[in-house]
Amino acid sequence: MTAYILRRLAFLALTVFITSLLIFVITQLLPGDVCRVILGREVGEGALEACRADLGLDQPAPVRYFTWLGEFLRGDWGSSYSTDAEILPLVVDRLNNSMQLGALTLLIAVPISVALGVMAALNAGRWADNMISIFSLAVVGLPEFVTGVLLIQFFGFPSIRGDLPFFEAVGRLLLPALTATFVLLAYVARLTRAGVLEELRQAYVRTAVLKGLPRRVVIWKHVLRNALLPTITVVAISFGWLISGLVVVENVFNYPGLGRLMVFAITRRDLPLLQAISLITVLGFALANLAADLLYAALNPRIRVGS
Amino acid sequence: GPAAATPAAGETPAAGEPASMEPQGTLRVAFQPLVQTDPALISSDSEILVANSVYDYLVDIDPVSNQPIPRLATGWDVSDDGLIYSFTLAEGVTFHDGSPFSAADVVWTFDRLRDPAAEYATSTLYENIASVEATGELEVTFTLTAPNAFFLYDLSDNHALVIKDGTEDATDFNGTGPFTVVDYSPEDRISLEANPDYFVEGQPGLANVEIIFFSDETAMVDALKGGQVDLVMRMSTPLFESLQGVDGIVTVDIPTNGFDLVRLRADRAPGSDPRVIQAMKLATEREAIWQLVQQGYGAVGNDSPIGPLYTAYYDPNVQPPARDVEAARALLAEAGYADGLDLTLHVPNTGGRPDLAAVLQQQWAEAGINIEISVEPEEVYFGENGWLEVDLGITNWGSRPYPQFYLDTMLVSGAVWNESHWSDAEFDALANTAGTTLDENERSQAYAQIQQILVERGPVIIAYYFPQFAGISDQFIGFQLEAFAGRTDLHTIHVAP
Amino acid sequence: MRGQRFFACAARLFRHPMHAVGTLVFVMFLFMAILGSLLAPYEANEQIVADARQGPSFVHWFGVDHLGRDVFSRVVLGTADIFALAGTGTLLAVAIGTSLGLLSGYRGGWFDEILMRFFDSLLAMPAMLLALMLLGTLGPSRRSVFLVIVVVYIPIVARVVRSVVLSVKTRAYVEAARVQGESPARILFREILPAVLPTLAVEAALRFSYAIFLASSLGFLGVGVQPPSPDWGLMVNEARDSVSQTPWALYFPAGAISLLVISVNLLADGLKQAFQVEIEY
Amino acid sequence: MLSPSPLLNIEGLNVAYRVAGQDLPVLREISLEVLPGQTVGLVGESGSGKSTLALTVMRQLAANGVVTGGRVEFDGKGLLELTENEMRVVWGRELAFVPQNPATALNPAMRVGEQLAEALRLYGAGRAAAEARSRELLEQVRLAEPRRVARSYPHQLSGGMQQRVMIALALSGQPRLLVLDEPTTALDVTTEASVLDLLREQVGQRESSVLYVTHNLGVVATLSDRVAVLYAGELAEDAPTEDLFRQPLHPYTRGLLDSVPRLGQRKEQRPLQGIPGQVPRLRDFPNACVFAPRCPLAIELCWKERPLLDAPTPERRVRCHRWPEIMAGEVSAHRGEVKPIQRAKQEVRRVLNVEDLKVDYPLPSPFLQTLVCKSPRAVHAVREVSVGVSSGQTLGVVGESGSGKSSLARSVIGLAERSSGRVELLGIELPARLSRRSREMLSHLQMVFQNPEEALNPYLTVAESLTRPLIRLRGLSTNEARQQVPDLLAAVRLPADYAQRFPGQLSGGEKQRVAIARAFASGPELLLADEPVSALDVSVQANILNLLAELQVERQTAMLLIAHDIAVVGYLADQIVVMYLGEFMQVSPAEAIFDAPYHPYTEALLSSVPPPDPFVEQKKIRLEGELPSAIDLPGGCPFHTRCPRFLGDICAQQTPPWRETGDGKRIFCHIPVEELVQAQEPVLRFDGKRRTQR
Ligand SMILES: Nc1ncnc2c1ncn2[C@@H]1O[C@H](COP(=O)(O)OP(=O)(O)OP(=O)(O)O)[C@@H](O)[C@H]1O
Ligand SMILES: Nc1ncnc2c1ncn2[C@@H]1O[C@H](COP(=O)(O)OP(=O)(O)OP(=O)(O)O)[C@@H](O)[C@H]1O
Ligand SMILES: [Mg+2]
Ligand SMILES: [Mg+2]
Repeated sequence: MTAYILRRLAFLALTVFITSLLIFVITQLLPGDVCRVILGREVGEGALEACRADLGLDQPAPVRYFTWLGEFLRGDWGSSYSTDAEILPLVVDRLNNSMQLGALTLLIAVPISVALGVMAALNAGRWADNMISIFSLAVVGLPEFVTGVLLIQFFGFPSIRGDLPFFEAVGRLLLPALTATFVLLAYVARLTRAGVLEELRQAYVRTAVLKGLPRRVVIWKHVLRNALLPTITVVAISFGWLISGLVVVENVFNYPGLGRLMVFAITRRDLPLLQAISLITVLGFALANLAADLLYAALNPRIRVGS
Repeated sequence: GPAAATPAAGETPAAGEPASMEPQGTLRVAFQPLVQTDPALISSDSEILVANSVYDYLVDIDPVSNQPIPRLATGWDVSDDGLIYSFTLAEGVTFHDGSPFSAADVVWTFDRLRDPAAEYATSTLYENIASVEATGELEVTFTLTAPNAFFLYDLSDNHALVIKDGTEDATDFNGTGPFTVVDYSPEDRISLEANPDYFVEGQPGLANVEIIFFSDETAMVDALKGGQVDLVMRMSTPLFESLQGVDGIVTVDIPTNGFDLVRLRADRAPGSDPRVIQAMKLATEREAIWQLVQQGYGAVGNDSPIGPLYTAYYDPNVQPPARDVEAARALLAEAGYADGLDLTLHVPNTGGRPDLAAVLQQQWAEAGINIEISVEPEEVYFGENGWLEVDLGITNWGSRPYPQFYLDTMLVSGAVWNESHWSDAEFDALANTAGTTLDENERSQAYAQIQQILVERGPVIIAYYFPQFAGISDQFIGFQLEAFAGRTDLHTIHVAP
Repeated sequence: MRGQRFFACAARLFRHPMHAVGTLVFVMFLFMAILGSLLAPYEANEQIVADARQGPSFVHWFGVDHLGRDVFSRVVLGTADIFALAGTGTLLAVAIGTSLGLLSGYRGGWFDEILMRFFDSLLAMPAMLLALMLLGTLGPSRRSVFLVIVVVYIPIVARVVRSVVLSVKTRAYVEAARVQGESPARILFREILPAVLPTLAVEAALRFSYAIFLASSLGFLGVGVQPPSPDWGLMVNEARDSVSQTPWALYFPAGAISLLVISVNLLADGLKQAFQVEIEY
Repeated sequence: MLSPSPLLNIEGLNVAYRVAGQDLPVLREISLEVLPGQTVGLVGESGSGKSTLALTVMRQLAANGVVTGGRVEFDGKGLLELTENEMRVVWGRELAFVPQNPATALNPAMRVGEQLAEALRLYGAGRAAAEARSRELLEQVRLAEPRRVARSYPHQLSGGMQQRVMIALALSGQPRLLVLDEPTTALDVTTEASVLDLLREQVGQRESSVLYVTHNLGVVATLSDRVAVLYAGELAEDAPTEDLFRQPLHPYTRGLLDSVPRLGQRKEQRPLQGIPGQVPRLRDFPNACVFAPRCPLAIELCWKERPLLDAPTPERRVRCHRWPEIMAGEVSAHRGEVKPIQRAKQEVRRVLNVEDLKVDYPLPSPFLQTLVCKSPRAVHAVREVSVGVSSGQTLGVVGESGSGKSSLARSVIGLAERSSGRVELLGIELPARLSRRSREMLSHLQMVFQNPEEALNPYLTVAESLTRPLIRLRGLSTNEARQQVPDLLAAVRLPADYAQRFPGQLSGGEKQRVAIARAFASGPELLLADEPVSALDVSVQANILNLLAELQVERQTAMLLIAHDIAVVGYLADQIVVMYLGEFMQVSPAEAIFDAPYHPYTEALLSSVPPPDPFVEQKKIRLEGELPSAIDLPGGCPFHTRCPRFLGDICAQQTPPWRETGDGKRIFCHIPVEELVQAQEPVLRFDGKRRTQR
């Protein structure tokens, strides 16, 4: 198990390293003159030159990459080109907001979708399954921007004030979270259903039934216990969906999260901000996956105890 | 001074007595995020709205009478030759950091703004100033090199906010204005608080202002409808229409001289051939555009920045030619584009501009002008100087109290924002006359000729003058929408009794 | 013989009523994409000034938007757009991804190792993040969105194909081909590829539905396809401003997105089932 | 006759599967009894409906299965009428089930002990009692270290151990009837033997009844009191074991018995006689004898009328029109004399020469390391073996799963890369890598694979598959190649119109024939056949074996035949090597393999195979423990960890010598030949009495 964790960690480090390179390469290709953005539309050439030297944009790319990575790792994320604000606290704050929204979304989406998936699988082919299938299908076709726009139509625009007490904060997050929930819901429910069906087909289920165990015990103790494992993976994969979905949701609801900050950074050609957001997102995504992997391993005796 | 023209007068939608003299209540305003915070660099409505709340101008322009009125300057004297202006400054004014305000701050501010080396937009505007001197603790004297009929209006330029003496980097919001900045969070919001030491009695009326940033007008209006913000200014016509009859919201619309300028670069192909812009003008059906994009709000345009609101200068007889697709085609063919002309039209994503682009694309296509539309966030369109570079673009120009501004910054040869890179000697001469003469008749005549020239050979198409829209919660009174939305004073707003 | 198989497989698509409906709706959209200009009574950007903001009627089935454009025509013509963008984007991604997956799975070794590490890293970025960064780089345009779809989906397709190749390449008939001295190209394309195709068809359908999502989301965010093209996501975004005046301009394109995505999902489900039988056969 | 009332009584049972709205009959009018304490074997080819029957009895028919008629009575009550709740008391306590694959039948996420205790608690034991009892049960099924096993998860146990756990589980409720569906099919012969021992012992002790499903006639002969033979969903014959083997009354039973090679049966003495044709598909049941299309004794009546289930004696039942004649000895289902297959006498030339061949599979290393260096750890599949084959000769290789048989063949043909050693074909060294081999080398070496389902590209027609080697290796044009297809098909006894078929339209046996035709198409000097018949039904298996032998002799091709079934190798090969953990234990002429002296491993192997004949007496030698890991190999003699004749340190530390025996064998063992001769008696003895084990 320790070896497994170490291997996963090394793997994660490598992936994130290559990804950081990719992020750097892509952002370096961004067209447009950063200094022009910083200084606005009304300054002259001389000021621009000085600004470029100031930002180290005249250095060769590899030097810039390693400087950037080194500073990033040391927690020195610099300040945003376009607003001059310190990036670290800004990103941390927005990350915090996004994580609140994401957490609430998962909190709604995962239990419901897993329950729906399990229910559908246990009633495969019967009306409950059909209803759930139709529901999740209908929901599959609703991109966040459609759901969001419709929800705003019906329920009005949610409060967007910061620093509210907990329950109010949850209330304010409810509509955006619901928007992000829908697609996730369908996706997780469908995969869970497939996973449980797969487990139900396994021979050990018949073994349990043939012991004479009540159906309830067979389902809870045997089937769900095993079906939980692939579900963990499904939920982990859905993080990616969630992150993508949140970008749209935060923009629809004007929610101060990382996704909106990201679109902001792109439209402003704000490289350091963009790089920081991308890297932190990748890191978060990777850590979430790692957590899921480890949870999977911890619950799966095949990995936990080896042979 | 010159008899001021009388353009857009704002309206006072919700009148009434303030609930109390103490500032109270929070106004939440939805607006685009800021790009610049240094008063010398600001340009967008939201930037100016913030600056106008945090700093003070020396002179303000009254939205109703359109006449210069005191702000930091309590009064002024103009010499007979129109070259020397001396101002008396308000007493007991302090900056937010507690330091007292004096004439030195005014000198510093205007010396900075007119410094040619800094290459600010105001550098050219204030070229005409020979010197700015503190002639007393609270007295400033401006000396001009030539008479300027609109000098007081120039002093009220959007950038001319007074900063503290010695400030190099003016991004720290240290003004004398009615509000102080509590918190600025670049893509989220800026929180303002009433300045308890503000020198005008009874102002500001609000204890707090939150300007919440939205990149998206629809979301702003949704938020207003949902009661999540209290004030939205500047929106597209359909959005404004959608606010009609919503409970608890007062809508305000005023005609303005603001316009969406369709302009073609004149210094290189294809625009270097004047027949091309002429063909475009012939291919354009202004009335239809106005109906579709503005739904009848505002006014139809006539390709000149001197709109009908400048009643003293506007010449209703000067009209662009009626739409004639065949003639347009013929002109294009003469210019060498018999097989059609392909161009990219750059458009900021706000207001009715994307719609204008869509309609133009359709109208022009019939004449063989094929445009591809690139809709860009406003901050991108202006952010990288793209708007000064591209061949074909649509730029929104806000409303100004006097027309000379447009000519001097947009159309005379070498003007800072001469985005069409147009140069016409006759036009330049007329513009100069209009700007410097102290004879009101001469000025009117010059403006009439200018309108004629622009219709005949100007590099721009102005299809309409847009209205200014706002929606505000009925919980507030004292809101007076300005034609240039960013210049709206937040400090006159109060909570309704 | 082969034709027969095709029909047998197609027949299986229609066995389940939901799959049949999905397939039919998809085919309908496909027809709309191909014959769009014949079906649409107006051009996409034709402005009928007099009819602007009219609701659905016999003349304008889906109503008219605030600029006087016929919504039905725009939705119909937008089909071709979405197919051209998401469809061909997916196809290209599938083609490239398949080639890389085939090669990587069959060759193994360092080529496989490096490619997979690279793809892992690409996949470590959520699709939207990668899309936004690329769009930031390339600037918003139809071509960029196309490229984004291709780049985002290549690694996913390659991984799926690779995993199938890994299981197929040890099958006896592939080994038989090897000991018969068949060239790697023939082995890849004649022996292995056909076995990958069923999985690929399902995967392509799924990818297509995600691509529709992605493209319209980007259109909505304003960083994708540019107005006034009748891109559905863009139409939803534009119609949002005037939803109180012309709600039909929002609901119809939104409905079209949903319907197409749902039908493609159903098609994918159907294909999965149809091919599973085929595979087990 | 006073027979006790049956514990299980199946009467006129009809079962169908509903596929695409259509009912496909699987079981038709099955009647069968199991008396208390009796073991009934249920045999039949794949697809004959054995599992369906077993599952119907267990009330575990697949969701699309429907009972369309008949009754199943257990102890007098109608099982099919019980509700699921009522069944819950029957399951485990009255009726227990052991499925084929123990690896999937145990819950992977639960400790084995808990899975047992859970059942025991259900049957009334307290928590502590259940734990104690589960350990007791594990001990009873002969699991060493029951405590450790109880704490293990299923994946930590070997297949044999898992199956023992399953048996313990089945026994835990003291059921009166055990239904076992091929419980040993997935196991190695040596493991199978000890599991069968265990079953016999436990069932004997408890006097439970058993319904034992298998396709292996040897197992039935060893274990059961009665045998029921199923064919295409019908009961063909049902008789006491001795009677059935002595005189089968149904031509199908006869065919089955003649299809299985006995230990020691050789192609040139007594060739096998498969059954032609194939089991009919579920849809097309005519109103006739289902076996008629394949029956050598079919007469007109058989095509017109479905025979009834008759009872020739009170003890026997048979469904055949012609049983009276068969019983009377007037006709026989023996096929007209099959001509013995000649073996190529003269040793013409050495085709293959393998010297010190070694095959290692590097273990997958943590990521990226493969880029930097080869992993130090590896599976040692084949360890420096040397052997040769001459033209027209067959070299047989036997050994348990994982012994390296396939690796040997695959490294010769180039599908696996050897790590060291030489492989020479006709005196020319073959490069290790397939891509380095010339076209000529490739054409001389061809292979027949184990699984016919995977042997042919499902997307190519038979003709396309067959022309490829001609085009690639013999350089023919497409047209020329096409003209050869009918000949190739004829050589494997397939009609020419099969050329246009796709593999999906062929039966397993037919696919394997096409695969053989393809392998012979390039005119190879050496044919490698890796388990060519192990995935096929016995009736088909015999035909394929004969086909291989005939083609080989006809074309003087050398053959390397790999099989885990020692009888199959014994039947076909001229020389046999016995492999264990990648090394040869014994090399011997085929005729001598069944005679002592043997290598102790060969001896154990022979004594583990259940002979398909209840009258053969077999010595009982069982291997203890598990097959060692091929990664960390034991030192000294690789077999020393499990050897019943283990001598001591010398075996554990020193590599044994090769010893020559008098009858042409070579044995890799520390025990001198003379001692072996003294200690060993023949494993198998035929004495006409029902088998006992010594
Ligand atoms: N759920 C099912 N639906 C349809 N057909 C089935 C189903 N299960 C089995 N069959 C078919 O029914 C026939 C009998 O199957 P069954 O598993 O009982 O045979 P078997 O004698 O046990 O064979 P084997 O030796 O391969 O286990 C086969 O043709 C099989 O393909
Ligand atoms: N490609 C491979 N990579 C790693 N290990 C392998 C590979 N192929 C076989 N092995 C291992 O090599 C050893 C010998 O395997 P091989 O397949 O040669 O045995 P076998 O005698 O043919 O067994 P079986 O009867 O099961 O076919 C086994 O331990 C097996 O797990
Ligand atoms: Mg079976
Ligand atoms: Mg093998």
